Amino acid sequence: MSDDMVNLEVDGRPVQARKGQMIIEVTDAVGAYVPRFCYHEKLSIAANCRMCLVQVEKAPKPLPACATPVGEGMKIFTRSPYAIAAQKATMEFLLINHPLDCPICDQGGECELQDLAMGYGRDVSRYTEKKRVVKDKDIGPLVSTDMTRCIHCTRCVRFGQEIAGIPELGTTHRGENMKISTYIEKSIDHELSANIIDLCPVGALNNKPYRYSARAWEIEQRATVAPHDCVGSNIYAHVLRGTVKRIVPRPNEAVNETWISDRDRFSYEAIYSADRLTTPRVRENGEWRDTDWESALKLLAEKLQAAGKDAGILLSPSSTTEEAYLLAKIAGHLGSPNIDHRLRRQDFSDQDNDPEAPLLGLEIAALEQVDGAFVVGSSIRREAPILAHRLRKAALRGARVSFACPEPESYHFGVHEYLSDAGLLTELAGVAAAAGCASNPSVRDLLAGVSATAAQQRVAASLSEAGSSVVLLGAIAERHPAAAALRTLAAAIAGATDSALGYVSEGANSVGASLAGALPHREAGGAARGAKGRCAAEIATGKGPALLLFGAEPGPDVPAFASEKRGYGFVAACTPFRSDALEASADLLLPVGTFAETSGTYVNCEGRWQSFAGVARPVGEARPGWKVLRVLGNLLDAPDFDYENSEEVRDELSAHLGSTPPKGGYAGGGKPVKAGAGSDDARRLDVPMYQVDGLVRRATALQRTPEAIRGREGC
Amino acid sequence: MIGLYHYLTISAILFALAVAGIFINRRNLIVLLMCIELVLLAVNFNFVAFSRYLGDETGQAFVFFILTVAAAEAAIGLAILVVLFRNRRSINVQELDSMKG
Amino acid sequence: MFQAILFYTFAAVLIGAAMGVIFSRNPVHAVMFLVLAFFQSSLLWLLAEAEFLAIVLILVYVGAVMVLFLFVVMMIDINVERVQGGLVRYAPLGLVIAGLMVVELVQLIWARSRFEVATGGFAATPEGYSNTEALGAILYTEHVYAFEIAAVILLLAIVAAISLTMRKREGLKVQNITSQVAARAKDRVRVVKMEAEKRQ
Amino acid sequence: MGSLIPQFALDLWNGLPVELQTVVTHVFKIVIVLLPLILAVAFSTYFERKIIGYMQRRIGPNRVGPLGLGQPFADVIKLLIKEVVIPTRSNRFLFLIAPLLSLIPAFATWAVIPLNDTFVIADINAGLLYVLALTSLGVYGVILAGWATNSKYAFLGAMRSAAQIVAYEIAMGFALVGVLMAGGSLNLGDIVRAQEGGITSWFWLPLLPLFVVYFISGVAETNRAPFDVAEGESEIVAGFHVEYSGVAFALFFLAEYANMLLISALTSIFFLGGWASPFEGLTFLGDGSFLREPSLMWLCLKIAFFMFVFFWLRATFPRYRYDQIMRLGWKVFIPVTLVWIAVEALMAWLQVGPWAA
Amino acid sequence: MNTLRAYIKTFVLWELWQGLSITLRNLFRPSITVQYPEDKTPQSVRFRGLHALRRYPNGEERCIACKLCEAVCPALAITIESDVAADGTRRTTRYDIDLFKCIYCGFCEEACPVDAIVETRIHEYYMEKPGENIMTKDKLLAIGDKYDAMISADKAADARYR
Repeated sequence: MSDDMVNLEVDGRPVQARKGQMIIEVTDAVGAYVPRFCYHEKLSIAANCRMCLVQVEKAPKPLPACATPVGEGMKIFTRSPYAIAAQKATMEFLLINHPLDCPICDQGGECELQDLAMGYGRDVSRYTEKKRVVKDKDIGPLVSTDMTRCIHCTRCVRFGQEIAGIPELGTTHRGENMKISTYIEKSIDHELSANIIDLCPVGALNNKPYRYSARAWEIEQRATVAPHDCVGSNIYAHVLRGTVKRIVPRPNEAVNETWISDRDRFSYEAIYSADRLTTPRVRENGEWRDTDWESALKLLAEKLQAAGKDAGILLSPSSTTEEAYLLAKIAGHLGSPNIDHRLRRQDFSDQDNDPEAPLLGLEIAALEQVDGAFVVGSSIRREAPILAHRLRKAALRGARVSFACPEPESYHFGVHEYLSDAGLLTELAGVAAAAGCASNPSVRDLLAGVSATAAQQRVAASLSEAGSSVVLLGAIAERHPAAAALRTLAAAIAGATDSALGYVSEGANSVGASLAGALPHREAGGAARGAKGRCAAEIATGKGPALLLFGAEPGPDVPAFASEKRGYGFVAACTPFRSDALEASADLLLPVGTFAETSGTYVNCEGRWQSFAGVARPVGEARPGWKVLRVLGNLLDAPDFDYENSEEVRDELSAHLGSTPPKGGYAGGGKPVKAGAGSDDARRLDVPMYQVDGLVRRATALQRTPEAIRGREGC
Repeated sequence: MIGLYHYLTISAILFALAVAGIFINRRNLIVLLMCIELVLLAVNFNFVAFSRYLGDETGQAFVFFILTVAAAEAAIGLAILVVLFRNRRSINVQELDSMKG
Repeated sequence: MFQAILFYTFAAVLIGAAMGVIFSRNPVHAVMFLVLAFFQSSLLWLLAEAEFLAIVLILVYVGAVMVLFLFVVMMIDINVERVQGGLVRYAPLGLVIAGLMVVELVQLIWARSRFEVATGGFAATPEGYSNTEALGAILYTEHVYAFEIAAVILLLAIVAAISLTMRKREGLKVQNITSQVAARAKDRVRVVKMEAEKRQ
Repeated sequence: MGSLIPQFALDLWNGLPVELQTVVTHVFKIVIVLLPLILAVAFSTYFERKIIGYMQRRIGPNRVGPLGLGQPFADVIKLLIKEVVIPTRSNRFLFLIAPLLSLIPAFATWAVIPLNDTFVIADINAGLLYVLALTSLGVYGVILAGWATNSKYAFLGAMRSAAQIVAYEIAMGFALVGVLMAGGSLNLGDIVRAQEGGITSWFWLPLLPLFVVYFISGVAETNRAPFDVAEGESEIVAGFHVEYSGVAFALFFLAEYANMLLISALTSIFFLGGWASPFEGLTFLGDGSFLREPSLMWLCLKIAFFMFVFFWLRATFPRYRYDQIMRLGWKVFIPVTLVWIAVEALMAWLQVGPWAA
Repeated sequence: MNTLRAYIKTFVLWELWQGLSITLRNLFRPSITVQYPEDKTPQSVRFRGLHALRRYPNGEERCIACKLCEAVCPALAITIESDVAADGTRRTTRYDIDLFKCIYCGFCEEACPVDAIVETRIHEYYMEKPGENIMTKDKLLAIGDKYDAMISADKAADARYR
């Protein structure tokens, strides 16, 4: 027994605890529940609700369990008449101004105040004076407010200060006049801000799109995975009679802790958008008409069969691993290597040096433990808000986090250096020079005549001095016309400073798609293809007999493929949504399920395989993508296509991959790489946060946020 | 005038049909039993006809006894059939070739 | 004339029914044809003024024996196709033999009738003659032993049939109704006096 | 009488061949018996509902016509215009013939039942045997209906019912042996005549056990409560006639009530002196009193009494369990009748009771 | 002696006669039938018959779509969908009661915080076509409007016992 342990008693049971722990942590650990409102594990201690009062022997008054450190020999009574009387008294005060409008409150049924009032509330109120009424605030399209219900636990305020880093909400006035509000009339704007909905223990802050549409008790909670960024946040879909009503986070300390981004939370609205494709549609003589699955798939199979090795397949990086694998298998059966998921990439010159999968290089949870980080070409707050949160935690710990990015972005922590004055390539070359990479043969040409500025030297120093450090390449770096040179430089910096090299990849499943072999130059498992196919940009701009778009929309998702540039005889699209661009360019539309309607697997940026089942009833005649592809495979007479469920597809792929984890990092070396031409026009390279995929683009509430409006105006 | 010969003819036809039935339905034990009942009926016809022809009731007394014995025979025959079916799941005469029960 | 019409009608139906018995694929139909045949026979015997036997034929055969047949046919689950499979195969042989027998017997009968004088009907019964009474008279006098033996044979048949088909089933629980009816509450329920437990 | 019929009609009648005359008179007699019989069946359904209703302190049918007297006709019309549903895979011919097979014996038996001293359709010597033979035919309707329906419930009901009918027929037969020993004849008219001499000389007294056994067996034979396991609705829905509807069902219904009337009539004839008056020996009623005269009225009253008992039993007793029904039939009634036949033989030998010549 | 008595009782069918005498006695007692459409037995104000949705006197729907009735319904007969109304209040967009599923337990009435759903005393109703067993919101509101006086009177009569 070490010195920093103390002995104490909880309800007569002897317990050991670390010094400095609060009573409530100890009681939680032994399973003695103490009621609480303001206390939250992830937030600082405020002790302002006073609900957690417990009796401590020899203490003259009941003590708040959340704010009282344990002491040697302490005797704590959580259920003694004394403690209960204190808790009941607190509850009576809390309920004085609470409106008791549970029947119309969305929190009803999952409300902490309601639950505790069942145990600690009085039957009849003794309060006869006037109740306080607080005017509601309009704090944006995501969070609805009923501030009269607020009990001033300040969880939301602390979330803004401590987690989001931007104090959006605060308290004004004192005593009975105390109010929670934005200081000036404005929307809350942070990419994680909707987490205050989950934090609010009463119905003061609620989910606005979900407002009044379902009750907690009639909802089924089904686990799934968010489809918008490479983190793969764990979420629960709350489903009522087969339709998704809302999304809440599924706590997973290794991935998303208890937070999810607003994008993951509200994108479900798109599932029921008016743009949803409900039946297979075919264009005949320029006219669109509905058709049935059988004839649609037959037509597609016919066209693909005829195209053979000239068929092209483009899939969204947010497709599930199973879909990617089946598409790769179909491509293999057709003999066509023309399959790609890297839709927005421009520079494919050193794609052979691509890693097996664009991994993060370290675990997501380890990101908050680094001492130095250099994020290259990524507006990471928008690309992967959860990763940004991890970096913020690292920075708050003292890590030096630097950025090199053409897109100006404000960070909610102390940024070590922000390199954006010169072009991305120049800045990176400077850092590389400062890190002492001049002797590295692969970057020798790039560093010729480059001298580091002071800022660049500080960045290099922050990496080389750090105990553990990471260089992260973001989406802008990947989309950059000189991506190959950028990556070579980053790899050189990482090598010279003993840092990990990682990718913040596009979409939810770039890693899975790469592993599944949805690449023109590699098969599933990483083996090089005998005949190299055309890469995404070439497919999009090229000509051929047939093209299959899977989950990707021409225009926003495949910028290079627009209707007027169309060089394909037949274009089919498996997509959940219709769009004008699709209808202009495609000949056949097949409705596939969104992430909520299909089962599948996402492999996130740390290589974690997260499988999920379909949570909602498919809209219209939409069918899960893997099923559509399975039937397509059968129609093409492809061998071994008799899958009963998506697990069989996944297991086949994982058996194919073997047990060794895929390698990330950089596979090149030695060979010098030329810098490609092109500028880092941030406007062109950056994809606004709420434009990344078809779901987000159609999520109405998200599209009304200031961020989305800014993004649209920026475009 | 309907008389002895008419009845004898009926009896003959009935008898022949019954015998034919035994040949035709040589697989189904139940129908075999029914054919035997038909044979007995034909015999009874003869007895009744001759009894009436001769004005002697002894013939009818014989019919009475034949009826009695035939009923007994049917009862026991059916009982055996039921036991047989219970043991062998079949009443096909051609399958009943084992001496062991 | 009237009698002749009835006779030929009944005879035709009788022969048709007999054909039905031997050609039916469904054993239940065969049984029903046999019932019809017995009915027609009974009617023919009535025509011949053998009233008692006619009614007894119905009573014994139609009312009892054929019901037994019907029971057995319905209760045992016969595979009709398999059992009746040989019908077509054996039909020609059976019919040839039957035809031969009919021709021979009828020839015999009509050949005899050609030479016999008495081709007319049956002897008329005297006034006040009761077929039942007459039959009873000889049964209980001349044939009383045979009658008793017939009774014993019937008894034997009952005993035999029951003992053949009786099936001892294991674990069958049988009620004793007499004891159930005779049961009274005071025989079955015993009120036990117990000390009340002390309060802890 | 003769003067009421015009001469030319009599001439026409006498001009007909004898055979035709016989046929016409018989048809006329049959109609005379059958029409009231069918009417009685219709109204016995009405009285059954009324009586059971009153016994359960209800009213019974009272909506159609005055006192609900139109109810039977409403029922008949309803049944007539309903569709006869023939189940698929049933044996169509047997399915349709089965109701007739159960109805015909019930009506045909009336041929030998004497309604008074002179009126009987067919006065045959072996009347009792005829009754036995025809009542034993009723089982065909039941068993074929159950089998032809091709339904397990119907088949189970038919099997139960057939086994029950056969079992109770034996007890009935033995009871009738006692009756013919006492009556000394197989002719029903003679049996009634043998009971002349007032209520005490009817056979119910010396043959009391046989009387009870006969009537209860009759209840069982007609599948009436409490012996109605054949249609035990709690177990096998409605027994052998589950799938019957409309007219086909009406025929079964008709057959059941005709059988009840038949059993009542037979019990009256065998044990209660048929058309004989119960007050025959009572001189104080006056000489010419119709109460002392034997007449059709007495038979009808007796039949009505037994019909009432049928309804009374139905209102009183819960349904027998099937194995207990069989036990009652085979193990109680048959021994009782056998014993009483022996006792009767003893009485005949000792010249007591009806044999006290 | 007892055995003998039991035997005698068995043979004279004593218990059967007892039963028969009961039914025979009742044959002569007056019947207690109520001639239904003309005469009706008195009805409690708490009688639970056909459902109705009520309004406030100013015509506003009482129902606030709290879905407590749906939750409490033991027969799962109630289906509610709700949304934000034009005036920002919580309202039902669908309120269906399946009368075939409903067991008329009255729990919905008890659960309702605003006395919106009530069971009226109407029990003489019928359906002619499939689907008519589903009482939609419009039908329920119409019943509530039509029988508002009766419902209010019943509520008032029952109020002092609640």
